[in-house]
Amino acid sequence: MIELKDVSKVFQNGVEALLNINLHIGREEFVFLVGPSGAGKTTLMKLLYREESPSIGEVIVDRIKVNEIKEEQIPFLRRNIGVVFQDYKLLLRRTVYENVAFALQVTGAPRSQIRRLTMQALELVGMVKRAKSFPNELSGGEKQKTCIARAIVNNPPILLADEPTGNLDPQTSWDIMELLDKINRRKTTVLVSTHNKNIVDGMKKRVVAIEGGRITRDQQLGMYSQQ
Amino acid sequence: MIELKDVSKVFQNGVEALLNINLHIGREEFVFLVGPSGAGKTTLMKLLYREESPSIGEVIVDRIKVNEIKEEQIPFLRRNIGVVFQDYKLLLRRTVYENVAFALQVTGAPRSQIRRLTMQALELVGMVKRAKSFPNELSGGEKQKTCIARAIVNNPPILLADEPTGNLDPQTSWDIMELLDKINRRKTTVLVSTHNKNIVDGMKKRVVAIEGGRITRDQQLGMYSQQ
Amino acid sequence: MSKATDVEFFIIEAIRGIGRSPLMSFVAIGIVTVTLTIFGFFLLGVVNLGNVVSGMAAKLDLTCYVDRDLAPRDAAELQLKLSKMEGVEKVTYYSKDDSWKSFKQDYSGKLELSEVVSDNPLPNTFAVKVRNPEVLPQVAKNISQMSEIDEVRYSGKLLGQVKHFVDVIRLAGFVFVLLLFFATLLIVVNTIRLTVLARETDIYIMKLVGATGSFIRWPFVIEGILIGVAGGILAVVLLRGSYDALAFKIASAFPFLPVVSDAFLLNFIFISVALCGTVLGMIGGYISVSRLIKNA
Amino acid sequence: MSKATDVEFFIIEAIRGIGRSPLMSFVAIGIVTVTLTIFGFFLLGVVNLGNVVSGMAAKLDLTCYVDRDLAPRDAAELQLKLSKMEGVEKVTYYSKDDSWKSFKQDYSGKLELSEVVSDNPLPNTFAVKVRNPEVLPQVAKNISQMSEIDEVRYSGKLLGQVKHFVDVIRLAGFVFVLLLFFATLLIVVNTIRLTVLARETDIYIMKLVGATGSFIRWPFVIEGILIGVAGGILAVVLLRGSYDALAFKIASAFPFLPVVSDAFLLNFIFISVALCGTVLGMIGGYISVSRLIKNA
Ligand SMILES: Nc1ncnc2c1ncn2[C@@H]1O[C@H](COP(=O)(O)OP(=O)(O)OP(=O)(O)O)[C@@H](O)[C@H]1O
Ligand SMILES: Nc1ncnc2c1ncn2[C@@H]1O[C@H](COP(=O)(O)OP(=O)(O)OP(=O)(O)O)[C@@H](O)[C@H]1O
Ligand SMILES: [Mg+2]
Ligand SMILES: [Mg+2]
Repeated sequence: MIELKDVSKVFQNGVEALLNINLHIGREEFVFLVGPSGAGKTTLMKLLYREESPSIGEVIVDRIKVNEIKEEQIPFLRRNIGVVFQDYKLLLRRTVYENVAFALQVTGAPRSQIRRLTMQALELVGMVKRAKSFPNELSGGEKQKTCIARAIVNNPPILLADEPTGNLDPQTSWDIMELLDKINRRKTTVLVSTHNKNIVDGMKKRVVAIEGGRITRDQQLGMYSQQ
Repeated sequence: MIELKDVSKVFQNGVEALLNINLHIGREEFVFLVGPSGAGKTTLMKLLYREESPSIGEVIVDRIKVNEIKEEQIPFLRRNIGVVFQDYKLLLRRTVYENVAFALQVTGAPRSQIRRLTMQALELVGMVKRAKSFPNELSGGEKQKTCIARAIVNNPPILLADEPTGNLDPQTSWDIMELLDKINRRKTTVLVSTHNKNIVDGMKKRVVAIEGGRITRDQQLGMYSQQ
Repeated sequence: MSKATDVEFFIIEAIRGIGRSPLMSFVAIGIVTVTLTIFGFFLLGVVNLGNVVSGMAAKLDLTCYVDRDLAPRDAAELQLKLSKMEGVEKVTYYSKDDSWKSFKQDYSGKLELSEVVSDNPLPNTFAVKVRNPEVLPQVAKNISQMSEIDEVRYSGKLLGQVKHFVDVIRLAGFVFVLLLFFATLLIVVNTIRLTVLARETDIYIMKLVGATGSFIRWPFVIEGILIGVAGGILAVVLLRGSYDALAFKIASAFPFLPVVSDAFLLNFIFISVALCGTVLGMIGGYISVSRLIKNA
Repeated sequence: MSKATDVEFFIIEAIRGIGRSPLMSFVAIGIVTVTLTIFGFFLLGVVNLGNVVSGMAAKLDLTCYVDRDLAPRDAAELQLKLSKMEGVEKVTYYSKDDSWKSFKQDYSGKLELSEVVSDNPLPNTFAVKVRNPEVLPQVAKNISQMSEIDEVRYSGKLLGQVKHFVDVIRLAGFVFVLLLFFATLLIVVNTIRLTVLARETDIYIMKLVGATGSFIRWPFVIEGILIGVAGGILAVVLLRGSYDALAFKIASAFPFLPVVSDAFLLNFIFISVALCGTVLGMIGGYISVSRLIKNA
């Protein structure tokens, strides 16, 4: 489903965020991406939905060479990839409901469906009560939940979650992880970047560790740290 | 140093974020503020530096009635309170160095001092290498570190850290906590809101738990959860 | 791409876009209003100047002399004949007796002409007003070929000057209105661009969650149109009000200045101004968002 | 509050502020330039109109008649005396012989006057041009009291009309320039406000980390001034270039129109336009940031 071949990413300011990455993630897999701050986790995800392009190498998502598609194709690629952004990226002038609904709106879904799916997603993350709030009226965790709801609302075949529990309490974090697991079992490929040791250790999934832009470990049923 | 007397905060949309809060934090104390998402932790902190005003009750910081001071006095209050914002609040058009230096600049510090103190703060959080980067060129953890550097740069008597390790890996989180502890031992009052169970349990400090806007627990040498 | 639900969504989005940053929208509408008002004043000014010039030109007339005595009936017949000629607007007849009387009056005190000249030496005169200065030479030629008329005179030099003046005023007015149109375009487009630039982040996020360029663009274009329409209508209200007041003032202060009050022409100008606002708003929305869509 | 290091910081901040959002700044400068250019054209237009009107007024003169024969020496003496009177600009002498000659020429063909009138019936004439139309009645009175002069004439009605016209043009010009000034103010202030509004978040964050209102305000005010100065200078460059070209065109097309070319007056206008830009920019920066500082 996801494949990176000899990918490197050097930013304009000279930072080598990714170096010679080779990674294959199969259909319907659940993978944790771990590593210290600045390791390159977010950058790797950005390559998948073409927010960034690799300096060298090839990025393939769902048999499409992401780094080669035309500008006009990008929106359609992105509709197949739900993303929980590390910094939420909510539209500040829209309510929680509108933010989530927007991801369906762009696909041209009919109105009744938009309403049903949006409420369903808000239900799943427990944000129905805050549906009419604007982002600046939300707590940190509530913003994060909204972002998660938006990522899953159109039931995409691929879900990228970048530090989805950074602002959530342990209980809610577990709830979210169970949600992601359930989504994964419904045949969605899930890639989660996280610093949450307890969760990684408890979930017993494949763990890809990255450090200084290089993959240092790739382990089935892995833990947050080596061993 | 910090005192809240019968404080309640009801937002315009009717959300009761804080209810009848009574809290005293002494000079040079180190306190963890814990509680689920939306409990009111951030709102409590916002009252201290007058980003929000209480609906009823009295907020006293360093013998000043914060809810009664005049508009013109607010900047001077804020210079005595270093804040690590949950959502960083970095100036996007300024580099890491400039963001940190700005907190000194506003106090009218001489240039040589600005330079020295800024570099020192960046050193402490390990961001010297990224000093010339703009916020959108930083990883999530790097933004968080920058925000921490800005909060401590002018050595304020009070430090509020709202979820300061949400985007940091466990090792860096511990380093930051040790830094906060060191700052606390240098006679700074420190209030940290966090969801990080491991850290709260490991630090053995006073823990104030808040839930649904009410204080549910206030415990010396406390743990993240009851018992 | 644009289904009915989309269209509805775009329009609602546009209206809410204005509602979400009302201050910016008001400021933008204000700038558009002011700019279009200035533009409208220019248009009205040019039209009025054209009117004044035509008025001047209209005062140019031919003078036709008939030396022999004319019976009133013959004179009336000739007057009718002249007034039926092509390009002629009006013919006024001054009999030789009338002319002599007014001549004597003009020179009374200075020159006791009646004392020395007993017989009236002046000819009968027809003053012929033409419809527009261009046809003057042709009309003069036609009249001079009539056997009844002894001589035709008109000021060729003055005519040339007036014609030249009319041409230059027309050209200058055209060029100026064109320049002002571009200035207006620049201001309106850039004003809307400024409001769009402020939402750079929004556009970026929209693209990240899978919105196509046109999906993002439409609401902005519609918002631009709404701003343009609002500015245009306000400008027309301002123009109408002040023009009516001003025209009345000028007309009563200078009865000799021909102020344009042709309802059709004025409405045409007002509608043009409002449409200008609309089109400029649309262009503004389109251009400004295009750049951001490309970059994001 | 504003120490030397602060001032330096503010200026550097302002320059970098422009550098940080160059597109917005360019757009803002563009709008300011266009608006000030239109304003400048209006100023130039009003000044020129005033000049034309003064020109018209200057053509108003007194006619003084002396019936008796005048020896050339006496005439010259009288001419000198008249020209030394207060308010008098120029005196031209037409002897009765000259007048008679031109009269006969005017009426040649029409009236063989010389055949019937042998003796010249016309008086000697002094045409007196006054410095400005206001003093005309007084000068006329003074001259009519001179024993050498038999009669003084001037067109009171025309004078009244011209005076009225001058007054109205002056008032209208003043009002129009004032209105346009406010329109310019509105556009410039709001343009800068738009650029500031786009940085609402920045201002909010600055306040959160302890910046005082004035600390935040200064860089924006300076940025406004820089935008205003840039726009003002560009407008002056545009105005200079096009005015020189235009003035030349008009002067050669209509030699009778008095185009203003007084370097001092023109420079005064140009400097005014540039200063306007500066002041408006300053006001724009100040007003727009004030509101945000209050709200944040
Ligand atoms: N747009 C950019 N321009 C320049 N450098 C960048 C850019 N984006 C990221 N970087 C750098 O690339 C490195 C990897 O960043 P990335 O965001 O992928 O880290 P991360 O693993 O997600 O870290 P974190 O856990 O803190 O979010 C960092 O050192 C960062 O400073
Ligand atoms: N400006 C606001 N307007 C309206 N409601 C608000 C506003 N700010 C916060 N709230 C609401 O107040 C409640 C408390 O928010 P607060 O940010 O204090 O929570 P928190 O304890 O910091 O949560 P988290 O751990 O998720 O950051 C939340 O339910 C939130 O939706
Ligand atoms: Mg990251
Ligand atoms: Mg919070």
